[in-house]
Amino acid sequence: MSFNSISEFLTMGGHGLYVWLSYGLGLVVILANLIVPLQAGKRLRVQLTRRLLREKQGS
Amino acid sequence: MSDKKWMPRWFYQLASPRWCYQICGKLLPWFTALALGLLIGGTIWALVFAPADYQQGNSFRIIYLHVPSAILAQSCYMLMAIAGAIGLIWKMKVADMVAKSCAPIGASLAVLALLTGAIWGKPTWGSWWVWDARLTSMLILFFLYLGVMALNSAIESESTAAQATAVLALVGLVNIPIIKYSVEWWNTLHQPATFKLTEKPAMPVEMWLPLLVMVIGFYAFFAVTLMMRLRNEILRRERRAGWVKELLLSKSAV
Amino acid sequence: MSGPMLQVENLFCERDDRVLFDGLGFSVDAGEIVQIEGANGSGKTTLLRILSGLSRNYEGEIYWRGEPIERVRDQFRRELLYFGHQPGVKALLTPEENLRWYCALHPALDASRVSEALEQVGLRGFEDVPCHSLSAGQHRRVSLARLYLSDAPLWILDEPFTAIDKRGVAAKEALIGRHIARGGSVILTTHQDLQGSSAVRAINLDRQGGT
Amino acid sequence: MADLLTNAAAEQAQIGPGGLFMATLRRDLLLSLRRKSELVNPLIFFLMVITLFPLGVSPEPGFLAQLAPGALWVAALLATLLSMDALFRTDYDDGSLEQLLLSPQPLFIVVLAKVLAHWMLSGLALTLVAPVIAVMLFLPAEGMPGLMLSLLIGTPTLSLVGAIGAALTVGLKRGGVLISLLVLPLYIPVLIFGTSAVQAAVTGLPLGGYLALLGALLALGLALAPLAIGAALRISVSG
Repeated sequence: MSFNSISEFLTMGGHGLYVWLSYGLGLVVILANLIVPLQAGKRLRVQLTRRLLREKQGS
Repeated sequence: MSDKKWMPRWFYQLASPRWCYQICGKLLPWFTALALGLLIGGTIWALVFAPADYQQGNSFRIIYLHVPSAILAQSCYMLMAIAGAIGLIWKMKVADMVAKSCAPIGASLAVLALLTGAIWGKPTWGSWWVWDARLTSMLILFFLYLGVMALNSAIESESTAAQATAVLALVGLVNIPIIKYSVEWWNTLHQPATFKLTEKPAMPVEMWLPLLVMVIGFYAFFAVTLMMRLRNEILRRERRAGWVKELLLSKSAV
Repeated sequence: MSGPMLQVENLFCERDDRVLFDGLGFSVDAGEIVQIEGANGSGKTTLLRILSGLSRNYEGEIYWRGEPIERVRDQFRRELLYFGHQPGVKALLTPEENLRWYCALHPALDASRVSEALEQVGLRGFEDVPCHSLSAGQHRRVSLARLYLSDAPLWILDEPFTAIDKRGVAAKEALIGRHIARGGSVILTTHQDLQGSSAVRAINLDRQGGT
Repeated sequence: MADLLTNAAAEQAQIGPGGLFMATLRRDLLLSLRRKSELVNPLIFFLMVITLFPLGVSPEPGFLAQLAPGALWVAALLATLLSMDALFRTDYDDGSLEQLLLSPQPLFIVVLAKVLAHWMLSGLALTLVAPVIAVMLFLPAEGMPGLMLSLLIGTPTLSLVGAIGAALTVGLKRGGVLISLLVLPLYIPVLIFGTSAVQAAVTGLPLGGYLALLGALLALGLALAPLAIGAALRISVSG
């Protein structure tokens, strides 16, 4: 453990802004890379299923 | 396609989108657990337990995001180019889909590497951006990704787009070492390197061990997001195949 | 006798989410004319581009003189004359310059016969006029002159009769007839009926489409 | 009947690959010469971009002299890029490209001839007018040989790499902007070594090393680019 208190951990010895900004961005990129394909997959399945059912009724 | 016989069995199976879709589905939970464990554990280790750098202080902790994302952005480009080449030579659809799925992931990782580099630069150099050799070549790598994605979306026919993108990715692959060399050499010519971001003489174990954990965690995470995109891509491209129709209808019936 | 010149097996092609043909198979023998029929958008041009080797977006097998076509690509190109939608004529060059470059592309052609070929398509006297000042029909005939130059056994012709007057069409048909008589074969698409040629075999693409 | 079937294959090549190379070079040069505007457009563009620097930055001679190597190289690079789109486009539009791809002759010969023709009318022409424009930017006279030599060795690589982009986008209706996006990152090494050579020449340092590096890039480009261009053309036409 390299910090003695929570506030010390949060300020990061004056570099808190930079460190937390970086890790925040890291979290955003990682989450985006999970959420985007997940959402796209859901939308795709719905779209394909709908089309399939439509074709079935049509024929 | 008649001279496929010499290829090993797994390679042949990999060429089947259906098999690939299923194996990705089976592997996904494992990789997700691995990635989550490594990334969370690594982050706590990096933020709380790793010692601060004697020169840069706590801003040094950005390395645990910057370096893994930079490494991944490059590995991802390599995978994209190799998968593109396989798709080009053996007309393997799955390889084309892998290549296409790689591009946006790699681009986002390059962005992360650039942003963390810039943020790190502020306390270290006193300015948000410095034409440091590594940052510059990462920026160019990002441009290469943009080119690949732009070309892929500009061509309507999917197989043509995949082939054209593969050629471009391969040309880029040949150029990456040249670009890297020229930028590094240009950088040393213009500003004698006083303080490089990531090159530290002999990092102590308690510093690089969490870095290793983060790098492996990023690779696992990359596998997760790649497989998710790949599965979507397989469904989309194979939408008229019988197995996809069955799969969709069985899901919608429930 | 040896087998067919060109053989197509199990050809599958889709464009823009639409299956153009699936399981298409036919063969072309020496001395035969094959006419590809079908409505607009049925994939006539696509099929010709696949057969000529321009388009590789297909699945299935194509054999040239019994060999898979990927193996004998160079040989095949030497024996092919392709006449596409675009005439392949540079508007800024004269008819003669156009044909001479074509001869450079196909080393088997005799460049000294260029003026003779131009005469046969009625372009005598236009040798040094840039093609952009020729009429549309004349422009097209520059490209047709390649048929007089060529010794290639297989001709693939995409709409060869558009923008040509009646007399030109007759001359063209005679030319095709002569080619057939020499043992060559022709695969073509056209909106016109071929007259006087007995060996025409039709392949209709409308019945091929899956959806 | 039998002789027609075997004739074409057995016949000796009358025009070899060398002949095709010359014929294509001649044809492309002739085409450009007949369309005069295309011939001078890159040069005018080059001149105009250079004019922008004093107007946009500062007309002060000392400052311009410092800026000159980079400005000249960037302008040359953009001028080359500008003319790149036309390299295969007209051939694609009128069907010549199809005929070219169906030739039994090796494709890289035609490709090399076309790139050479393009370079002669862009890179080589730029190299020849560069000294005149360099004077306007107060580039010291010592820098001229470096400028000329680096442009002479560097611009062919620009044409070769640019042709890959042109071949990849030839099937698209609007390829112009896309080419820049694809090709500009790949131009960076040439830009770096080219500018360095000029700067070295200005300051009196030996410039052989930079020229050797540019030469190495050119050799690599000559060996690999025609393959990529050929593959890209086949893919674009196939689509």
